[in-house]
Amino acid sequence: MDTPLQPLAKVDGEPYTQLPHDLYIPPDALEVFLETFEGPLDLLLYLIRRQNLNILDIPIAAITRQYMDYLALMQELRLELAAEYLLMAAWLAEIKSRLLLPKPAPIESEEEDPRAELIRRLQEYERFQQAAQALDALPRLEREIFVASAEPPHRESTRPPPPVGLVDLLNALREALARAELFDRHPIRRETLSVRERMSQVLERLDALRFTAFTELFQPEEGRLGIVVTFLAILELLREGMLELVQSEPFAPIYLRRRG
Amino acid sequence: MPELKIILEAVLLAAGEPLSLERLLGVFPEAERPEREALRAALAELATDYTGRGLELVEVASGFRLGVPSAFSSWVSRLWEERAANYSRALLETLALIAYRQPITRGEIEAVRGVSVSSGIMKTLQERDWIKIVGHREVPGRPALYATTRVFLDYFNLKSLSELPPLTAPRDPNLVGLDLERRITTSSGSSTTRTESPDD
Amino acid sequence: MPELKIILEAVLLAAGEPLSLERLLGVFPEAERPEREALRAALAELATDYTGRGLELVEVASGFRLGVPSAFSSWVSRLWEERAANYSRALLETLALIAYRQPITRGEIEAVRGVSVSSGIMKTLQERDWIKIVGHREVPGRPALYATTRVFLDYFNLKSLSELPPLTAPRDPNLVGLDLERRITTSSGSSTTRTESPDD
Repeated sequence: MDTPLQPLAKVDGEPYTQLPHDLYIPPDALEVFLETFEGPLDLLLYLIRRQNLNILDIPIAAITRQYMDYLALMQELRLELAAEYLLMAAWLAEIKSRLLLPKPAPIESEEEDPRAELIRRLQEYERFQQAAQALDALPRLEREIFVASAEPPHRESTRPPPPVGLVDLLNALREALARAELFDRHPIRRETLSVRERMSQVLERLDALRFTAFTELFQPEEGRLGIVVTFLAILELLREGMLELVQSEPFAPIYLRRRG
Repeated sequence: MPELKIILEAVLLAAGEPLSLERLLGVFPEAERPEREALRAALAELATDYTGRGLELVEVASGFRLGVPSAFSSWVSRLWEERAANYSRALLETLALIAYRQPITRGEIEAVRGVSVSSGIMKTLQERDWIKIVGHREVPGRPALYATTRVFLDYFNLKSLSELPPLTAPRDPNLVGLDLERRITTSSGSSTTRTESPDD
Repeated sequence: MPELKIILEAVLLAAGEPLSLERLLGVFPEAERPEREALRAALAELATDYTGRGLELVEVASGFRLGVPSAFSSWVSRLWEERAANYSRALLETLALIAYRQPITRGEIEAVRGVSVSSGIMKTLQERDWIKIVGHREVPGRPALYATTRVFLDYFNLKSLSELPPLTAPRDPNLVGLDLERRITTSSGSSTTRTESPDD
């Protein structure tokens, strides 16, 4: 793959499209070039490609030397050398030294080739360099393809009626009723009937010996409120164990008497 | 090389704004630049091509422009339709009271809600065809009695009013309102609901 | 009423952006709403109508869009001075990693590229609405996980990520064996798998 770096620079007015094979390039021309590397992996890939080498078969010693030369050059040019470049230099040196070590004993032969990790990373990075190029080559909006549009006609202002859910309806009613309750309560009036008072009245009417029909305790002329209060009074008396309630069978009349 | 009118079509579609004759000429490299007359003729051809289609070529002050004919405005407008605003609480409460308590007069609705019901709300509900007047209460003033319509049932996917979700009673059934009061004493149906209330 | 495909043509041209089937259906009042199948058929007809014309119907990630085919780009691009943005290698590599390896953290991008990713690039990609944060990796620091968006696909005329150009395989699947060297006799298959995808 050709790096999209060309033309590299102009040296004495001469455009350089190819790096000279030896490393010596006039420093000011190189500066532009070196700054365009995307990092140590990019630089290494460049060095490998420049010599038409197979990534799988990089001569570590030679590549390391070239890398170091470039680094030295970059330092000479006082380029801001990112830590990543120096880290890579250290790594290359380490690989080189491990390759120089005596042949491993059979037992240790499971050990990876020291270059394996470097090669893996170079290959992985190369794949994404290619992917980036492929992506860039895709037709894209505003470059090869354009959205086709035509002036929209004058708009009619349409506004759809709001949607309503059944639950909304139910909630609205609940709220209205709850408020109605507040409204009705607000007129302050003396409570005409208190449950306590009615409890006493009920007890008065009941006998400890004789049963009284449940229905007799209610006075229709008192209205709903009266009936409710009487009912509550009876419940309260039952709860307090002051009444006894009898019903012979389901739906049969209910009778009450006072507990002795 | 594509036909002249086709290139012009592509350029006008991509531009999305009116293009003067000069700008149209400018998209051709000098060697291939057509005569103004040829350009005009091609544009006229294009205009004819668009008969019966969803676009038209219009000449405006600043040049030529492709547009969507106004005949399509109802469909196009719906593309950007504003999201429906929500109904006010007042409207929903009114509708709910009519649904659950029909037939009901406006005065009765007001009695429960504690505030007057605006004419706008009643109008909106009638325009949406959700409520209608079904009669008049025989009291002084003969107020209209409102009820919900079939459209209302259809909208809420109900076969009949009996499918409305049951309303659990407020704490004190005594206080629900005039209309309710009247019913409770007569019908047992609504008081059944009342007894479900756990608070009593 | 105009033919269905003509209405769609008008709507798509007026929209100037991809429209999903749902949005297309939405431009018809309920009573006149076509079936999805009829809509699809009309769209297919439209696409055929455009053969040899200056526009084409494309299905991208967010729906259907009318576009000017790339065959016309030389004329169209002369409309504007240098409008096409060129992106740096660093940006494209970062975008490629996010596209092919999503969801991916910034650290993982940096691990492949061997250099740190500038904040400017991430910001540009996010501002263009091409990438977004889709979550966080549950490791110390909870780094953000990036993924591409529909806008990214739309921009590159793609319907889904599967339409991205295939990622080239590493040149030699057995690379770590380094048989070439014959220095080491083992074939360590385990490390081969590592090269496939660090995210799996």
